Amino acid sequence: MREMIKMVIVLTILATFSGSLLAAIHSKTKDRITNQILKFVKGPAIRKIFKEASNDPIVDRFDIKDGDETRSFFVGVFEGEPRAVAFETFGKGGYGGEVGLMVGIDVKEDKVVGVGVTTHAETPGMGAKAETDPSFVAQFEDLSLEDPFKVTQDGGTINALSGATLTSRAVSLAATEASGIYQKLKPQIEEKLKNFKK
Amino acid sequence: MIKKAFLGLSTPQIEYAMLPAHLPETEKIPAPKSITLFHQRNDTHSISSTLGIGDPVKTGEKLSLYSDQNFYVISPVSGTISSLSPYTGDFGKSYIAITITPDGNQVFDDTFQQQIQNPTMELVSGYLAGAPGNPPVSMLADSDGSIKTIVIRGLDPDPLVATNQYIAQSRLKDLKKGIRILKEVTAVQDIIVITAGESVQGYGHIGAQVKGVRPTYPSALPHMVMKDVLGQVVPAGKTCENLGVCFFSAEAVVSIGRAFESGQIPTSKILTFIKKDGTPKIVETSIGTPIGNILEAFGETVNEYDRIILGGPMTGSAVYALEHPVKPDTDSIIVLDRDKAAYVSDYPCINCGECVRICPAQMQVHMLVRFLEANQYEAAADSYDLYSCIECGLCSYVCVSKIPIFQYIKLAKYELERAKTPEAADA
Amino acid sequence: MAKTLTQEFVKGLWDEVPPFRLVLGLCPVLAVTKAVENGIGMGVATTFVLVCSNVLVATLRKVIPSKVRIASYIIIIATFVTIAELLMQAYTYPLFKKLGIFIPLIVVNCIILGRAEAFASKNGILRSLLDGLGFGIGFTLSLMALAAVRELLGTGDLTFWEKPIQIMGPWFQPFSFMVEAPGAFIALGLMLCLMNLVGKK
Amino acid sequence: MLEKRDLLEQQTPLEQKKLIVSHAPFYHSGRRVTERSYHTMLAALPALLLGFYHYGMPAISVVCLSISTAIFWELAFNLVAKRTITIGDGNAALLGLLFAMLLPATTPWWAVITGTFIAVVVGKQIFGGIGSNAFNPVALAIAIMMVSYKELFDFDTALLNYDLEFATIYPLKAAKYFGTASLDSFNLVDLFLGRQLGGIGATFGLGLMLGGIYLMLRGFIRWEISLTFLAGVYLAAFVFNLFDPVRFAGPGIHLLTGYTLIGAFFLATEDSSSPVNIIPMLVYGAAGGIMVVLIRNIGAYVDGVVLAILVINLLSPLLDKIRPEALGKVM
Repeated sequence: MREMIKMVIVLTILATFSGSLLAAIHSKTKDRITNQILKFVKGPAIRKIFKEASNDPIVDRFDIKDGDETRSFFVGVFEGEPRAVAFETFGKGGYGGEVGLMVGIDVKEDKVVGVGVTTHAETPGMGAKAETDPSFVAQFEDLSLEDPFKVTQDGGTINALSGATLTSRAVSLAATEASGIYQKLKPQIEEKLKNFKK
Repeated sequence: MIKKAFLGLSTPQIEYAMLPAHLPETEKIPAPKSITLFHQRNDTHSISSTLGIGDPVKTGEKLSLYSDQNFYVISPVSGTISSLSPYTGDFGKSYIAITITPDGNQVFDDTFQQQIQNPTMELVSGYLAGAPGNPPVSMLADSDGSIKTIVIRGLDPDPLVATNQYIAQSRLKDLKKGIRILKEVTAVQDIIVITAGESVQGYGHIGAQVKGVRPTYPSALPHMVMKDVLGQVVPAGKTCENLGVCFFSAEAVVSIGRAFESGQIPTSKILTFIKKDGTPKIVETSIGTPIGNILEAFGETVNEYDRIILGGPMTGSAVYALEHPVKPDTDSIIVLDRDKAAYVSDYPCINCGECVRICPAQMQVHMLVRFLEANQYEAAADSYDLYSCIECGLCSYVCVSKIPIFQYIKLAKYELERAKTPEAADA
Repeated sequence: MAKTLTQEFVKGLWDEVPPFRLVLGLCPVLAVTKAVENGIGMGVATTFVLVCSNVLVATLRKVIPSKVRIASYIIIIATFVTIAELLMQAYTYPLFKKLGIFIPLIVVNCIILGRAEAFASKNGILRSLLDGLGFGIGFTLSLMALAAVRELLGTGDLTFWEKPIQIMGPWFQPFSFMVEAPGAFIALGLMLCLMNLVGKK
Repeated sequence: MLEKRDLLEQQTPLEQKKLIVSHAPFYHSGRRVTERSYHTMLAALPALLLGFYHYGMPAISVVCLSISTAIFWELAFNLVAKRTITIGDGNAALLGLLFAMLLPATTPWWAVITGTFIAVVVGKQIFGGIGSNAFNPVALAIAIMMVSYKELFDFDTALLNYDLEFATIYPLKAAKYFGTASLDSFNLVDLFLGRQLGGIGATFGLGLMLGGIYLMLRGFIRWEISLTFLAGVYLAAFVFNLFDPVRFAGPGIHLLTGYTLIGAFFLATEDSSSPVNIIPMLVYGAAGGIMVVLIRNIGAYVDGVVLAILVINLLSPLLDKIRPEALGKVM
């Protein structure tokens, strides 16, 4: 019985110690990690989408509360005015789980500026091509938000990557979701953009 | 050496030696200066004092070293015992070699003759176990009637050897008598004579069925005869005797027949002698004659590293000295030039599968040999059917890596047997 | 146990160097050695976890009841692995991204649990520290060596901190098989063979 | 050998002749590994000669370099590993020859040397030498080289500078990327007579077939493997062709182009990596043939023969579990 109690106590103390240590380190590094992710994951995707932007979209960002979630929007300034935003959505049903997609939307014309895959766990050489093959994401460019984002197999216009229909479908889903979120939050986004002008 | 045919699609056919329709006379070898007999040895028993160096022996006398054991040899000559020495044969069997110097007279021992009027199993097993052809009479005597069939081999199991074929064709009268005696003493009625396929005819009423087998090796090996003629498959690890079948060579039956015909235990052995150039000779000589004498009679010279093979080319064994005597079961002597002999090598198995395709027991020899090379005898027996082997030697014959597969198999069986004995003793 | 402190440190560098002599911890060895940089990153992370867990296990060795020792070790190791992961995410994000899943997998690396169980739970803090450090450095050097071979043959370059340094001349035809997964096995096999040749007594 | 015997003879008195005690059987079929190697090389000769005729000096130098370096690697490994020197069995030379036969004539020297190193050392010796290799060493070497240096095996560019009397397009590549319509310029007889681009010794269908038939008749390779391999290719290609004649070439094209024939007769039949029982051999060959067409038609590679052979090599030990029951087996 004594041994039993000792075991429980030791394990509890260890676990508590471990938990608090981790919590401390997590809170210390949280901001840095967010920055790092912005810099290395979302950054390249956003820059690819806003190639011709005159500002740094990563610095110029604002948050909007969407229900329980807080979404970051990155602003792209074109020809002197902030006319596009980019934000990340996730499409379910990829071969290796969710596929993260950065979607840039032209606020004036309600059309897609461009998309870029951020996070994924797809098979290298097959689904992972969604991130590396520019011709795949280029298909989304200039598509109107009215259009359905669907692969050709599902009756849409996006040609799926060969051998990676699941990944392509997940990317399309993410784009569709982005379109939904955009339409829902459009008033707030416009509000924020207006403020941004100042 | 029999080469593989140029076209390799068919498996190599090793044909049995076939005697011409007109049988040649045997060539007789004169009596040698000394005779050596191998008496089975048993370390746990003391040698009886009845037999010693310098003792006189008569032709046909039964010599027995142990008073309480049923081992004996029959002296083929009259003379005196000149030496008794231990001798170790293949696979650790030990013997006492009894050497007799003949005195030139033929004084017959008549103990056997007095009893031939009523042949019994005791009489046969008590006097004829060492007769030419080595009749397995002690096995018959010990079997308690479980032997239901006797198969007489009128065809030698090994290629090149024609001894029993010769005897079966030339000594029909004695064969018939022998079969009659066998039936009388054992009460076995089912007796089958095996001959090569086309020579089934010509045996007339010899009191037994005559069956032919294909005249290619290994169809005259006991296991193949069991399968092809009797339609019985010997389970792995069992012997033909376990199934109630006893194998006799034709010579053994003829010896029994002749012994009861003439009243004298036959002591002259017929064997096939293959000269270095490959010429076969049918030779008749006394049991115990040194091999050297036979070679001398044919003017054969032996060089360093030549081989003298007792038994056939596929299953026989080589001896190291020309003094080795002719034993009752020495059906052939082959003189093999060192350049013609098959040397083995330590080259690894290349998995060509020749052995698997030629194996009459359908064993996975290529896997088996890998286990045997690593001394994994138990595993070889468990997973790769070591005990299914019928010991024909064809795997070694075809092996392109010249691996001594046949020897590995025999060694493995011997080692497993040896490992089993202490276990049994412990239990 | 008559080993000096120096010997405790040195044994992990050559005599018992984990992947080559003990053939332990092969999962990261095979997976991350595509570039020298990855090898170093993985090695340093493992060393960090190994040293910390060894020291902590040695400190607590008298407190931990033997029945729950493995569970305790796992808690300790997992804590340090998570710390390593967080730190790498915060300070060396590109490297973290390349090593990916293999950083959390350090938890199941048998070298660490092996040292905790076989050494740290029976020895003092200083010895355990040196032991962990020795093994960690040995492991890092092995990863570097293997990664160097693979990267050099596979691409002709050696990568340090995101900067590929061209080693082979322009005549070199990169043998890209070596940076593929089967190449890892062959390279490891050849290295093991070499180690056996060199270290034969 | 002779001197040693003479010496012994002098030392032993003549009366005590030493006889050799060896064990049965005292006969041997006379077939040796060496014979297998050299006859296989002989059978490869017709196809090789046409390659020499088409591609001239560069082809000859590739073959010579390949054979000599293969022997060199084997010797070097034997010496380093302190094993018996095994170059005498001809297997290294055979590997070198077969490897060269699959290469385009313009292969650079370093690629040949690297390839023979992979074939002999990685493919064969580190597994324990002849008979222990799980994969066909030549197929392994070609596969690894193909993964590493894709451009070397692009026959169109490799053989660009040749002025040959036939169309200098690699038929399989044309079929894969431009559809079967691009194959109209080929007729099967031309392909069969080697009037196509490809490896030095891999294009001459007639020569390879003659060599293969010779080897089968002599019993050096097994007809079960070769014929089912070809049958597998034919049937699978036929089925594909039936469904989409525009995308997938017909069975004749698949049989006579690429490495199909050399694969069927010289690679898939390699002793140590192929099964030995009859049914496994049939399955092994057929699986290989079907795999070839699958890789060619829907896989990422232009020619799948070496990869297909590596896959069936893996199957081989499993297939050999299908075996006849041993005589008198006690269950």
